[in-house]
Amino acid sequence: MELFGIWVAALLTLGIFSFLYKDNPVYKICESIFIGVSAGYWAIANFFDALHKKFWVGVFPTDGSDPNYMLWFGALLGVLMLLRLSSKIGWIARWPLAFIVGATAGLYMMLYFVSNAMNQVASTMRDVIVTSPETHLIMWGETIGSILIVIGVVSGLVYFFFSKEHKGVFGYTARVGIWFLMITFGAHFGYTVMSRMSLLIGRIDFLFRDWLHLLN
Amino acid sequence: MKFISIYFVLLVSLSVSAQTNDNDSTSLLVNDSLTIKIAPPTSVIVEDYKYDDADNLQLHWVPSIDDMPQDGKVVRYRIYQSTNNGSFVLVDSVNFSVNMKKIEGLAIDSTYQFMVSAVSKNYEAKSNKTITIQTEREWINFNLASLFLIALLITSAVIYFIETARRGKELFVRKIAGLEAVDEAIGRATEMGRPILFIPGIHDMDDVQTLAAITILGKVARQVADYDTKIRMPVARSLVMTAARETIKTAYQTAGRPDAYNDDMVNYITDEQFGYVAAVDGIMVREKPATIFLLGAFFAESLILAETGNSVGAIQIAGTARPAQLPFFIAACDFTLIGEELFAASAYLSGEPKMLGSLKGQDVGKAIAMGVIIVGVISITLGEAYGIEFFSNITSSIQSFFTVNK
Amino acid sequence: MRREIPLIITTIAGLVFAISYFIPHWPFVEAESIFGDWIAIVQAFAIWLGALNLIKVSLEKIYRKKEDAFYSGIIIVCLLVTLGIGFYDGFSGGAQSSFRDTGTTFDWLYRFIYTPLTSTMFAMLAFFVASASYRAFRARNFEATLLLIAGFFVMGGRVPLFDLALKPFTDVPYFSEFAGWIMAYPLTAGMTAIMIGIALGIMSSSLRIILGIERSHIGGA
Amino acid sequence: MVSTIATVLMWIVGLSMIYVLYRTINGHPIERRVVFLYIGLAIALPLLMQKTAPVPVTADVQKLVDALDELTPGSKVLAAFDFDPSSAPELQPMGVAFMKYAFKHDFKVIVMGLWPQGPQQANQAIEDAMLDPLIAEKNLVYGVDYVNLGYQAGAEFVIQSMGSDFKRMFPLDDRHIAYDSLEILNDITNFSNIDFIFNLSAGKPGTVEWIQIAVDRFGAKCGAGNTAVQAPQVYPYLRSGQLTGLLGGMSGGAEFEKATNEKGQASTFIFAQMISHAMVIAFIIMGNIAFFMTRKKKKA
Repeated sequence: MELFGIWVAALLTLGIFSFLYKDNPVYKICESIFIGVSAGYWAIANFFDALHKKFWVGVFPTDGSDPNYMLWFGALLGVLMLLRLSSKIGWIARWPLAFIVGATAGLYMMLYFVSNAMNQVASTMRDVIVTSPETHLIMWGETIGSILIVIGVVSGLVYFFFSKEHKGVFGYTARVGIWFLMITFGAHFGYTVMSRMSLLIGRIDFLFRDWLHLLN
Repeated sequence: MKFISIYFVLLVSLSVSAQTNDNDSTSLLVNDSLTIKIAPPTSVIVEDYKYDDADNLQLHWVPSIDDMPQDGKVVRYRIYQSTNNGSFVLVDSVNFSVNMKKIEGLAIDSTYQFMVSAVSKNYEAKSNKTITIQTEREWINFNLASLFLIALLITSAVIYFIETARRGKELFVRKIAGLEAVDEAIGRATEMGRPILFIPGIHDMDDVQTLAAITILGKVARQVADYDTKIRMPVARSLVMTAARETIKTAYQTAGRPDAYNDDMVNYITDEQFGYVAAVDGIMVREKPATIFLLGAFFAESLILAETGNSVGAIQIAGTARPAQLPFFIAACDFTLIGEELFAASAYLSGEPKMLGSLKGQDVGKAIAMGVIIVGVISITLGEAYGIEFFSNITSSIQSFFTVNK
Repeated sequence: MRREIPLIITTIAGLVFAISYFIPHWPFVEAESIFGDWIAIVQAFAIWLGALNLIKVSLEKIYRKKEDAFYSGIIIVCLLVTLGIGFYDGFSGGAQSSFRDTGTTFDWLYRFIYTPLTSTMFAMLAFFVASASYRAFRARNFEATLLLIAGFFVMGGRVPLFDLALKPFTDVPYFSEFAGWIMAYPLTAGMTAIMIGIALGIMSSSLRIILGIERSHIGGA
Repeated sequence: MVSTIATVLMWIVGLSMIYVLYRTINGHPIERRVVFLYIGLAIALPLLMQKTAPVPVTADVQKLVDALDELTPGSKVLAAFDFDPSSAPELQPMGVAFMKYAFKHDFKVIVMGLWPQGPQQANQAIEDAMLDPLIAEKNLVYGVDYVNLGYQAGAEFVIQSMGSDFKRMFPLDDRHIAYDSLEILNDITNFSNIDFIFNLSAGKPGTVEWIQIAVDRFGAKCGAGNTAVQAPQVYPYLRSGQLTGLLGGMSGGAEFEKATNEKGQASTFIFAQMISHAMVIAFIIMGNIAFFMTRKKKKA
């Protein structure tokens, strides 16, 4: 079964790669298999891990604990969600959607503000002159870096400040801000390349190692 | 006979351990020559855990004097709890060198007493018992008062500006470079007699980036209608198709040429990411558009589209809020709306009060952040460099105001 | 009513989560836990909605005999087979077992069909990145030049590439350290500015949703 | 044998790049599919060469290792696997190396996932870690030394709910065993009983959500391994101390393997990774040389 599996996996891998030459039926078949299996996987995982584990066991407990009747409301909202499949009463699916959107907005509002704004502002306020704890000499790499952080954060915020025209000092600061953003995106780019290459390495390694046994 | 003797030994050992448990501050003796003896933790203090629902207590202690990370004599601390004067039971344990623990899941109407022991590999040294204590309930978490104030300030600013915009007052938004290039890009397509390609990302209408793209489409379509340029818009979602058709139709009507509009300007391709990309790639290569707009939520397809657009020599104006895709747009397109610029552009173009007001409210938040960072950094650097405590204090008080402590 | 009820639901759900941040107390904490349970269940239903919708759309394509009817058929068959195997493994395993366990048919499906397909889909991006690098990434202005230079040092520094070139002269991994420095300082600075902006953006859009100013999610303007 | 042939071929590919440069400068750039072929070879041949390259351990990785070193045997570690197979080449080696480290140091490991595929990847990682003879001889027992809680729907709301009670979101574990009857979970109510959270993340929900909720709201300590695409986005948390250590992409994985003395998959991949970066850098440089040459011509 294992050997058969490896052959199946290898053929599917090559089938997807055939897109690189051009869009073709083999690729489309593999893509369709992917869509079907992927949707099925998500559905099964959510059935057993969420619906069964959380809802079913909660309302019909087997260990003698009290059933949690509140969960029925959750299930009701879930069923309303499914009504979206119907074009006539599909509008009622907006209720569970409204619930999710509202709860997410409420949760995100403070979470993002605290973690991504307040704490970042607080951690940017540091002594920019960094000295070594042992020798008390200035560590230039860190000191220049710390100064850059302050300049970068402030000028970056200036760039994203829309209430004032970018002229004069403000304009120059915004220009510095865009430089920092460019370095940021450049680093992102480098990391993205790293990520994509890793994924391809993983696939080719599979073909060579498990399928063709060229590597040991 | 053997059974009885085992039973007897068991009984004795049980009674011994029960004794030692009751006996404060003594240590459980283990008859072992390799015993690593350690001193117990001292000054164990229990107090109410602030700003909770009366279900937690806070426990502090001074670590055992043998608790030194280098020799690793003390392995863990064990926490024993007695509820309503009952016997002490082990409820939790923490790593060495830890000197506090939040005790959770307590009830409001019970009394509690605690004991902490230091544990080595084969020895346990228990502390004195703490005082007996009850939990208290507080209504509002005053630890978060500063957070509440700042949040209130920014949210009020957002609401204030939305209301101001609604009353018809004009709010200023700065020029956005990518938007200024739109006219020129459309003009170029008109001159060359080639079509304009507009791609609104691959997300549905529930994504704000798609909404922003459709708003900008409104402006583009208006100009396209005026100049009588051709526009092509392949989309990946059927709802986006409906919205886009509506937008372009309106633009043609406003331009006074409703007859020039037809539904074929916008067509739905497929929901599948790569299927969509392959189709759009084909359109680019065949029709060689003079101008390409890539605005909205893009994922891995961003670079494929930008590359093909580049290879057919089109002017490309891009914009997305996804940091991972921005590098590809910046490197391969002529103009890029970076992150919030996309939303600002759409707020500016639509003039919708809720969008403009939010933009202004967020600017208030950014102004606060900038001001606070500048003041804080300068004062702490001066304070530390010249040893002026006053300056250092300014920063530490701002910092404590902004740090959300738990 | 079609508009009001969703608005009220949105506001209540939002307020519970926003307020419980400041008042960790009855009734907010209790409501928060109950709502959390519901969300887990509703989101699981949402996934099922997606699967059922996929069947619906595919069936429509087959019914209308569109050109991709064949592929729609494959999608439906694969989806149903996956569901069948999953249910069988999940229910037949008995106590103390899971559909995820090694050795089940579902695990086989995961390892030898799902894994190669999804990972190859994303592995293709390596090719596209390379071709975009060659054909489209130009230092067309100062900003793009900065971007490419930063990318250059990060790409060469985060793997031992540049440091190996330096090996004949020194053993100190200068390029690795420099890439680390870019990440720790200029990148962190730019990212922090972006993050603060995003946080404020989310805060104001959440506020609009909770207050009912933003209604696009319930089909209003 | 294979590696010798691969090395020779690699040299040929490298030298042929001169011809590519020549064509590019003359305004005849190579076709997209040829670029595809080059990048495919730049990964396939180095893999066949079976070489490794020395990686220095960077500060971000060292931070994580230091934090793990501080934990004592018996510490409770929550390992959240939030990724799917498409990111497995980057994150799975980290998962395996982490499991090996945790089991060798006798941590109690609790596994869960906010992505449905996560717990399945975790099972594979545990299986791989168990192959290590030092770990195999410990005879680790499910439910006592480690447990897999499975997946729960609700993304960030799952973490939020776990802040007050783990059992609420995971009344049963992955094998449908009741929470209370698992020995390892006996004294675990919420994050305050967890000594360290290790998160492997490929997107959302992932590291950002763990930091925002588990760390900032409930005071847990969290280290992470991220795909390289996501890693740059969490750097600000690293500086502010909200995140304790970060493994970024394949090179982060290789550094972690080096720092913990586990030779794993990431270390064997790093050479191919390096050559592929060199290829991309070469392509960018060639493209830009051509770009500037044509611009000069136009000006002249």
